[in-house]
Amino acid sequence: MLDKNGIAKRIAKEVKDGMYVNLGIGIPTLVANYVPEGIEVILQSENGLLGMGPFPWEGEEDADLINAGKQTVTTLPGSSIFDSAMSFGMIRAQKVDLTILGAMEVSENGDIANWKVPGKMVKGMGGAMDLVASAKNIIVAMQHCDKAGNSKLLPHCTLPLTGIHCIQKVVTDLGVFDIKDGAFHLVERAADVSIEEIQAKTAGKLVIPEAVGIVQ
Amino acid sequence: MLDKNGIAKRIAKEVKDGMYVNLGIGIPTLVANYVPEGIEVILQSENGLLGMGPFPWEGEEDADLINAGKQTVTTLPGSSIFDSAMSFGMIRAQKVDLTILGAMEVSENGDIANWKVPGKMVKGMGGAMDLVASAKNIIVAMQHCDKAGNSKLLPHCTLPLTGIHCIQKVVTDLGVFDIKDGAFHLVERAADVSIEEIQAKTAGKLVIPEAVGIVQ
Amino acid sequence: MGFNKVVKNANEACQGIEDGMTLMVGGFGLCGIPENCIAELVNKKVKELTCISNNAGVDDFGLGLLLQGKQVKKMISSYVGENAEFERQMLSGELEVELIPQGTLATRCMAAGYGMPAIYTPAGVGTEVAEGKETRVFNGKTYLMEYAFDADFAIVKAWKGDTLGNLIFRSTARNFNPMMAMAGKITIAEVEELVPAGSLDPDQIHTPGIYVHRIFQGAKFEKRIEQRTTRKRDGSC
Amino acid sequence: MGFNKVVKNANEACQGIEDGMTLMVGGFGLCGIPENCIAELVNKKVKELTCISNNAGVDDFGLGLLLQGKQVKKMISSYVGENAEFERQMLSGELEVELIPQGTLATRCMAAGYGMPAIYTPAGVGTEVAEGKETRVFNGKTYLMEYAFDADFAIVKAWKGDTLGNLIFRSTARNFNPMMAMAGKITIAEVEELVPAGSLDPDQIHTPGIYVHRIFQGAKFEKRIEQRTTRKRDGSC
Repeated sequence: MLDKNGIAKRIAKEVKDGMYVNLGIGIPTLVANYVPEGIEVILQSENGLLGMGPFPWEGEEDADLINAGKQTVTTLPGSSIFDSAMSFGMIRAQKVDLTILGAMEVSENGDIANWKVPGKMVKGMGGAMDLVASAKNIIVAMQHCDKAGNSKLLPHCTLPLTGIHCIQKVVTDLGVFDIKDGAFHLVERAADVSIEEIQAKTAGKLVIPEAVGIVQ
Repeated sequence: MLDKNGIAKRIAKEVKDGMYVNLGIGIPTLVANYVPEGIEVILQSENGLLGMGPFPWEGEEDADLINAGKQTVTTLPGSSIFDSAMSFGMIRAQKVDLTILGAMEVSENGDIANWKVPGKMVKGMGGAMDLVASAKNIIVAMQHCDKAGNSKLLPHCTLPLTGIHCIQKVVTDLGVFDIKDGAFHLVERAADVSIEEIQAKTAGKLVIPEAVGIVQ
Repeated sequence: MGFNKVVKNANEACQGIEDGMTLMVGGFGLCGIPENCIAELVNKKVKELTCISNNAGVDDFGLGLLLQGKQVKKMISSYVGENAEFERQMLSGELEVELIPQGTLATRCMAAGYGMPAIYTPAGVGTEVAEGKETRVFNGKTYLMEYAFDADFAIVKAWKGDTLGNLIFRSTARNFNPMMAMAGKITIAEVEELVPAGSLDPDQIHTPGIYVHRIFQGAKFEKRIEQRTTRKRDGSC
Repeated sequence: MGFNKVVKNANEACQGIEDGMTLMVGGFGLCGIPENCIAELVNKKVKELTCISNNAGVDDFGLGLLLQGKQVKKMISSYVGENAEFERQMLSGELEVELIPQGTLATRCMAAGYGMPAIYTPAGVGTEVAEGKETRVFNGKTYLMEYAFDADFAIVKAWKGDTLGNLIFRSTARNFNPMMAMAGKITIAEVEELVPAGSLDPDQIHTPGIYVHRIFQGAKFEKRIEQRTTRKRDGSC
């Protein structure tokens, strides 16, 4: 089974040189730590920053410079700042090459639910609905099952949707799945996870190809 | 009869302190010369300049700094520069208080034609259609009749329209006219022009109130 | 005479803000919020406000202060976490909350400032956000039609501003402020530094003064940090 | 490796521009036009172009040079005066011309850059511009629906640019350039000064590099003035 860093590390392999990337909160944020040597990416933060740098050194925090998670960050040489309308404009116009975000549920047709649980305090969708509706390339990072052991890869999402027909790839603690033709296609499994376990824990339609790689 | 400067001078009286004003090419441009002492206005040029200043001193022309008539101009303290989308955004959102422009024809219901003469080379409407469709307060500056002596204040425009139901006031060489309730209302006449002459030269519906002022 | 936009302080700036009005309030989280005007609205005890703002502050800062005073009837936001009083009022039904996608919020502000009555966005298609909204397909993709906002006042915070209302924002404190500045029927700008007209480079002005009706230098800016994240000097994260 | 946006010159920048393509070309009159790329398009003899540009240059400069070479099939502009060859081709039917309001042109570029498939504007309502177009009433006012442009290449001119494609424009040479920069499938920027990434203040960048695919420092900028108007030193106009 992959831990959070394992999931992030695997997703980092999907990041190509020269990509503009938007990282959601949680596991997606960790992806930045695993981008391979020689691969340059520029991070977009939807509150209006292109070229997001690392957290500031202690004592150098700037209240005016935060990311979409409201964390203090830094700029890098070549960064640019813009307003929220332009920020979501560039997202809608698909100038951002890759979006990585977490989810509560993903369905076999690429729907995603990640913002609202009925009966619980709803905090809001933030920029997630804009991102999933617009991005051309979206990878979901999440645990395969919820805390009760229920599959989060479903025939249909049961929670209120964030977006429809938009997710191309899911990386979980159990493996890597492409979503196409109305099914989850197993691409790689975690080294210590059997195909049977994945089958048992995937409620949505699952396609197992002849050759399944091992997540490295 | 008012000459071009007389028309401009009369229109300048409509300019109120603190107004943002867009001036078209021709007579409207002259209005800036007659804004009374103590009245401050800021000129908007729709190519992306707020706070347009006078022409530059000889030898100080800057190819990068022009107005919508493509003339070299200057900025003033407090000027701002913006792109064409924002420029027409502020026009559409009616942030510009007053628009003054020329016309070939104006109709009694406030339609205006000023961009195209069938059979002649058509240069284009430039920003005129945006301005007349959006401005909340438009004054037309023009000659009362064309070179053949035909009235340009008409029941209906005969030339292709620039905008409909948009003109509130017309100042010509003969007088000042408010457009309302489907008619030209004579407000003031030039000192040496009789009401009869105005009646004879106005093809559109003309309302003559009991008291008609003299253009000062 | 002329372009008299400079007001003394937040009190003068907020003249005319009345019970029941709709206010746009700039900022993202606690970053770039008009602290001085918010404090004034608390003092003013103006009530039944509809606030269009990306977030709702925290319990003891930002728009959270208005919530404490029960001055807000409705929040239109994209994300409202980090606020216990907000949660209480929302769950009890005292506070109406309309959650909309962040890009939709930004673009509906921009639409108002640009005189566009409505815009199309794919955000929310197929979700509960789309309920009751008109959809339309362009080039095979479905979009929602979303209306421009209509706000009585927009209250924004800039870094520098001049006496003609020209504004420059600093870093990501820009966020929603420029669009809201364009969108208010009356726009109030509080700035960290108010300078004479002519002090700012015309090419570098983010918000032209034509959009700003009142401007003042804020008495004090706390600029609270919501999530202080740092790298330690030893190199670890 | 990485963000390799810098190209050697206009020739390299214009690789891939082919007969029949649609190009957006920045500038207002002769102000802020991409002179070096226009010269390259003349050299390249690429034909049957559709050009979206506010103006069409003059006979011997700007887009007029492409017209001289009969390289343009269609112009989409708001104003095309000051050009005898243009007039000849238009009247003879060799050149197709679509005249649209200037604000509509700007906003259709912006719509493309902002991923909005269509926008509403009142410009042209009730005129021949409205023919065949969908109208819609919002709050009692009639608007036309206008579609976002779709351009194979956008060619813009900026003052300064960095190696990551960030652009800063100078004075009113900004005009249509930022919206077109956002709107091209491939965007080419020629700049007066190309600087290393990190040389420009992030707060002062007009066009973020994400929109720009190729950038180079122009070999030479003539920056011709179309209407040289001055005040004489003696004080008269």
